[in-house]
Amino acid sequence: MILEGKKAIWNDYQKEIADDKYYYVRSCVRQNFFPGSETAFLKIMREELKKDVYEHPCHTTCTGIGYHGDIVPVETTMTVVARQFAIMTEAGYENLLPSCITSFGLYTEILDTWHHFPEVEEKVRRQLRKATGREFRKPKNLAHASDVIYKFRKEIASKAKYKLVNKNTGEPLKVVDHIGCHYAKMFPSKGIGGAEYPYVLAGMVEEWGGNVIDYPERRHCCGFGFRQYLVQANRGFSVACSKEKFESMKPFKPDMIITNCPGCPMFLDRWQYVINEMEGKRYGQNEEGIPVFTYEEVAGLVLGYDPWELGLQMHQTDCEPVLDKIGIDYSPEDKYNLKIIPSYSESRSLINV
Amino acid sequence: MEKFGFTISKGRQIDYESNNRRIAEYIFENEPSFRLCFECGGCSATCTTANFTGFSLRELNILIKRGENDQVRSTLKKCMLCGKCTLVCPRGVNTRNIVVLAKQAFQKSDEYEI
Amino acid sequence: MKFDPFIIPFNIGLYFILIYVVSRSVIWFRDLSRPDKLRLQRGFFGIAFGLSLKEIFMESLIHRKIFKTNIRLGYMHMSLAFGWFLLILFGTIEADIFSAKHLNAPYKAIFFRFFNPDHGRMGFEAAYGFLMDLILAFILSGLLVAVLKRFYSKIVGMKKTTRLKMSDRIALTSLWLIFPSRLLAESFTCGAYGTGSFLTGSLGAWFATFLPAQQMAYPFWWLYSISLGTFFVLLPITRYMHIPTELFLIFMRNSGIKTGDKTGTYSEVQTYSCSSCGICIDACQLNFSAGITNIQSAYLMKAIRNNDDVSEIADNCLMCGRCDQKCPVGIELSPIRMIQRRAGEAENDFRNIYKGYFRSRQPIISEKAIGSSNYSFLHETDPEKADILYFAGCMTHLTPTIKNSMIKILDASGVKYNFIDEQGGVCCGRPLMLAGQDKEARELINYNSQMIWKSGAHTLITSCPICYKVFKESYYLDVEVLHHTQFIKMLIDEGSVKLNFLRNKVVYHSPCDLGRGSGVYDEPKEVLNHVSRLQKSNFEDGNSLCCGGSLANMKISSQKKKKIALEAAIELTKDNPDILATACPLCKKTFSAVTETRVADISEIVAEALIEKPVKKNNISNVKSIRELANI
Amino acid sequence: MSKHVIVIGGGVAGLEVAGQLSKVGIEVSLIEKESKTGGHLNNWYKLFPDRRNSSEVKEYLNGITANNGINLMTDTTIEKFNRSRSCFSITTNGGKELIADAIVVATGFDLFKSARKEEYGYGIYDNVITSADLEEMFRKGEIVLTDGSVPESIGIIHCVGSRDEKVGNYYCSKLCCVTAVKQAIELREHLPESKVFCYYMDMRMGGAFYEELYREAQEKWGVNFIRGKVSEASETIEKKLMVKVEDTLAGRPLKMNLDMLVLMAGMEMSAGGEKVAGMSGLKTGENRFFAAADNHFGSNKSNIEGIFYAGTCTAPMNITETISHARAAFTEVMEWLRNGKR
Repeated sequence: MILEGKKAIWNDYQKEIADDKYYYVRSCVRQNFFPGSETAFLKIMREELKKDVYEHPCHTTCTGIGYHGDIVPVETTMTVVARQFAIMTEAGYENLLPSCITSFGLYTEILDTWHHFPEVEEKVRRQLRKATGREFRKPKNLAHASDVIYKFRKEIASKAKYKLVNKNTGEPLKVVDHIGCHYAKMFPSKGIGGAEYPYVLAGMVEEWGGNVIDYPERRHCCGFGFRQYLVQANRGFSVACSKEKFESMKPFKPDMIITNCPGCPMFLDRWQYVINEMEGKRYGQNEEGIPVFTYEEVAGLVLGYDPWELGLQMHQTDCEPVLDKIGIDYSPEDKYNLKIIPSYSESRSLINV
Repeated sequence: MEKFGFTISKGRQIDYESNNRRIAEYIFENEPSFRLCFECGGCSATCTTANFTGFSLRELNILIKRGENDQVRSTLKKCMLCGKCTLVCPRGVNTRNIVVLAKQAFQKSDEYEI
Repeated sequence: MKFDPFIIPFNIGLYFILIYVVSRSVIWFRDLSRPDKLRLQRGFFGIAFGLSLKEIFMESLIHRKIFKTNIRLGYMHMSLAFGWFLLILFGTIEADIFSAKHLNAPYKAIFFRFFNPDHGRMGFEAAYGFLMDLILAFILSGLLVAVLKRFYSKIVGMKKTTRLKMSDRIALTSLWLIFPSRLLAESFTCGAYGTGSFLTGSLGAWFATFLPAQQMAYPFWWLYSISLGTFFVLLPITRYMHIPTELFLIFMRNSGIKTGDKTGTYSEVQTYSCSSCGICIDACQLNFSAGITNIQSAYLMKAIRNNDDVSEIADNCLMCGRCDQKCPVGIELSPIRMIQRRAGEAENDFRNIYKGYFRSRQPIISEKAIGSSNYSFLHETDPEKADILYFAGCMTHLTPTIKNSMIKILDASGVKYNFIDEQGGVCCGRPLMLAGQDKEARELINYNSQMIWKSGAHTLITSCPICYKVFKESYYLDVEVLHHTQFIKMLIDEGSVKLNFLRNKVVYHSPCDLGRGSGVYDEPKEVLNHVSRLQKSNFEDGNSLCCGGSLANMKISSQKKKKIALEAAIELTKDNPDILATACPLCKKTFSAVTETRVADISEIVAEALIEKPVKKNNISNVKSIRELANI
Repeated sequence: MSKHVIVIGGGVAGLEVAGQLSKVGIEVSLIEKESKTGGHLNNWYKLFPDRRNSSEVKEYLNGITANNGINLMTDTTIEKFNRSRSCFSITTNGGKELIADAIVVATGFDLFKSARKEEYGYGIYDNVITSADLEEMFRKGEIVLTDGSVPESIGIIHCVGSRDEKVGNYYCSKLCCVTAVKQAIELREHLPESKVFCYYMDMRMGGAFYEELYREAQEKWGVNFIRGKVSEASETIEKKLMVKVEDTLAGRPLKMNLDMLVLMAGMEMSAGGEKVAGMSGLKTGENRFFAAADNHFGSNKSNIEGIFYAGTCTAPMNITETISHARAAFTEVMEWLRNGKR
């Protein structure tokens, strides 16, 4: 590996990320999959970084799942998206910050379509007006939530209580970064580091003391792919995709996986259990599985948040091996017995209408 | 083993390193013209068996070379060795001998001779 | 003097070989199939016995066939075989007449001079001595040729001489030593006693002038005896085993036994009857055109005798049959090769303690258990009823001119026929057979047989000699099988077709499977004579060349095939014919690629010569169209 | 009265046309941006299809350009271009102004910058090299991996930067196939223990003796050919390069690990040529090469009278074609000087 070569490419793929005043839109599925992640994100943004992050209760799905599942036609999708923009405009925000990779990809795609076909944009404006009487401005800045964490990775590092280092050996943890397909594969120029050698998560890991490992099937999809997973008969294909990735990363002996997509951590996590049940195959050191995290969880961990407050008990592949390696102080008996209710001051009034 | 209503799909990918290419090597050794095939498909076009079945000598050629032997083993015996393919081949590949050698090689590999 | 220790080696050898031959004969006889045993018994009391005696005399002793091929080689074989025979015969008579009693032990005859040194001074005795010297001189002259041949093979007109293994070398040395040592032993003895005739006497007398003849003789008698003994003991494991075995071969052949398709006594007897004379090597086109010099029949026979893996040798052969034609012993070389092909490889690598003396029997390949069908994808067809079927064959479909010419001729003749593989047929099975895959071939044969049987035809015409041979030999059909040249000949004889004389100069190349393979030599030539000026080539009938395109050889490279084709084409077109005519689509395709001369199948030439007459429309096609109409 | 012709570019085409012109007494100025002439020929070790040494061609070109008083200007680029009536004036980077009766553009080609195909990892992974890098290794006589060991398996990817709309090159560079075959043979010659794999979309072996070379590569050298475009390369834990490709003939995706990957970089309009086009108003085609006045009978003529093209500045060509094209340019220039010029 020639690091200089990668750095040269990373230099080519930089993007503008707004500093403050974000209009945050949640993901449809993440709150079910790993509910602690978005909460942690807001806490980090608001409490650690003191940023203005705004949410609106009237925000709906972007229809991305329906769109990629060939159920929702593109014009409908565009009108729904136009409505999200209108709500943002009404709230007085310009920097759109989706939590979901597919939403991010879809917004990017729609903005690009409108850029090339202004008449489509006009048509969508007319439709939105007709349907809701709303008007919108296009976002001034569009960034994925992981882009923002990437942007403030140094600030987070400066406040960090832990590093991604094995406290027993002093070695950096070996971290596999997995990027959601819709982050940069459709529009490489919109992703930090491009599509071939993405840097968004690698940058965080490096900054927080870990070591990113690069393995042959790095680019391979986790297998979520909406249509593949939604139909039970196709799930064999979905799990085969994850398996291909595990087989490929196996010789590198990764300590953990970090992801930035709603579906990927879900599938990389749950499929390890399924593969074990169906084929008796286990991955990770001592065959105890490779823990899979979202980037918010990792950020929360290095900042010293309680693992159970971060929702790590929701992982099917146990996270304790990594916690032990880092040396995080946690009480095993509290795992499924949450005594303290998350104490984030603003989180109780998450929806700030 | 647990059942979830589906099974983990087998990969279709040819894994070049872990495939068994001894059959191909045996043929290369005994019939060097095996290398000369450039997959034009003339053999399959004239083939009597190919007119009746999905048998394709061209395809067998490439599968053997890649070590994808299972499929070859089951279709190889359909060949009638009539030799029309040999007459048609633009590269002078000794096609009949390849079929015969492939059969031999399978037998030998069953007997752990190669 | 009745006995001397020096005869012991000879005696051991002699009794060994006698016992060996008897026991071997018993084993061979026991292994014969029941019908063959009966044949042999019938032959023994029938005319076969007389025929065999005559043939043994003509071939095993005089070597008439080798004489025909090559006079010098013939003389060499004759002088050694016939001379030795005479020496033994007259030696025994000599011992019988001149000894005190009759019925002597064999050594008395062989070493007569030693035990009767004073014999032969005058009269009848001297005349008889002269005869014996003459025979010895005769043998020695042949031996001289043999020695020269070994070191310089051109002396007998041979291009190649067979390569020897160690036991062969020892046996050969002992064979070479027998007669010179006898000459020297007798000469010294005669020199000491002043006896002997023109050869032994004069040589002995000359030796005696400067050598102590009496003392010198004894070691040479020893040498003579040891040479004989060694030769006899080694005989069964060397190529000289052909000397006794050939007698069996001749007798078995005359009794009507055939090689068959499995190993057995007869194929083994034939294998042992090969004297490695090398005539097959000279006849082989792979040798003289393609430079492949290790697969000829002599080497095959030797490899089988040595229990070597013969598959490489067996498979690398065009099966043109030229060696079968030329073999002076009349060994059925191609059938034996086919047996080896069927056997595959690595069958005879286990050896018993007798090693070469009692060869472990090559296991007879039993028919593979009927497994699943390889060709189950072939659907049964329902051919049109017809009296005459035309089966073009796979290869003919790649030479459409032949196919079209045949259709033209068939239409012109007005016969009612059905072109059964018009839309492409199923292979006849011979290519599989040639690859030794009989079971698979049988499946195709059954498929085609059913189709032919269902058509109700009485005649089957094919354009491909490969198909023709297998239809004739391996199909159990109740139809007359004709090659198209035979059929055309029939049409001409009947006057069913009228032909112009084309005035072309034509040379005929006889396809292997049609000519040597099936014995159809004359009809093609008669047809050609009828329509053109047929030239003679140096390679007619049994001696015709192979085009090199044969399906039988799967090991040969395309370049070498081409080389064989090129040299054959050059030979055949020496007299600048207008057309190189053949009767096989494969020969046509092979030759076309290498010669500027037009290559044409006989059917094409005949089709050109056809005098068009208002064609009676083929009935069959009418029927077809009506049927088709009915279906609509 | 002596005429003056400026030849821009001192590669094969430029040298040939300059040599031909100077032979008949025309005054020639040859402008070359590098410090020595020869162009890409300097980087190549042996030439297809007969694998003669490239220096032999260079010797020939040096031979025809020597002793005829050619005004050779190396390390020179063009900064200004003017046209007045039927004369051309060119100002070089040294500030020198040249007046000419005709100009021959022989700016040649640049090799595709392989790093643009990020997925192949040129400049990212060790042991991913280009065809030009490999020639350099051949010249040194040492084919080794970055860790100094000898590669055992080598992949050659055809069509890198050719026939690829992703990099904006629709055209076929036409010589990479035969270069790949030539280099595959040379690799097997240098490293008899190695295995060489060519990943191709089509084998375009149209030139004289190319097909024979292809056959030799199969027959004598046992080069393996896999029909499919490599989608991506990755590094395995053993520092091998894993390539993924669809084996289109088997109809299946295929992966394999290699020690070294050679990218057959295609040919592109040279940067120098683009600069000349920008200054002069010479037209370029969709493929960005100079557009000839007519594809069939005016391949040396440009849209400006008195300016002619020679060689690969108009399209990918091999050396034989380049020299022929340069000779044709010479004929066009002579015709122009005698009859065309007003």
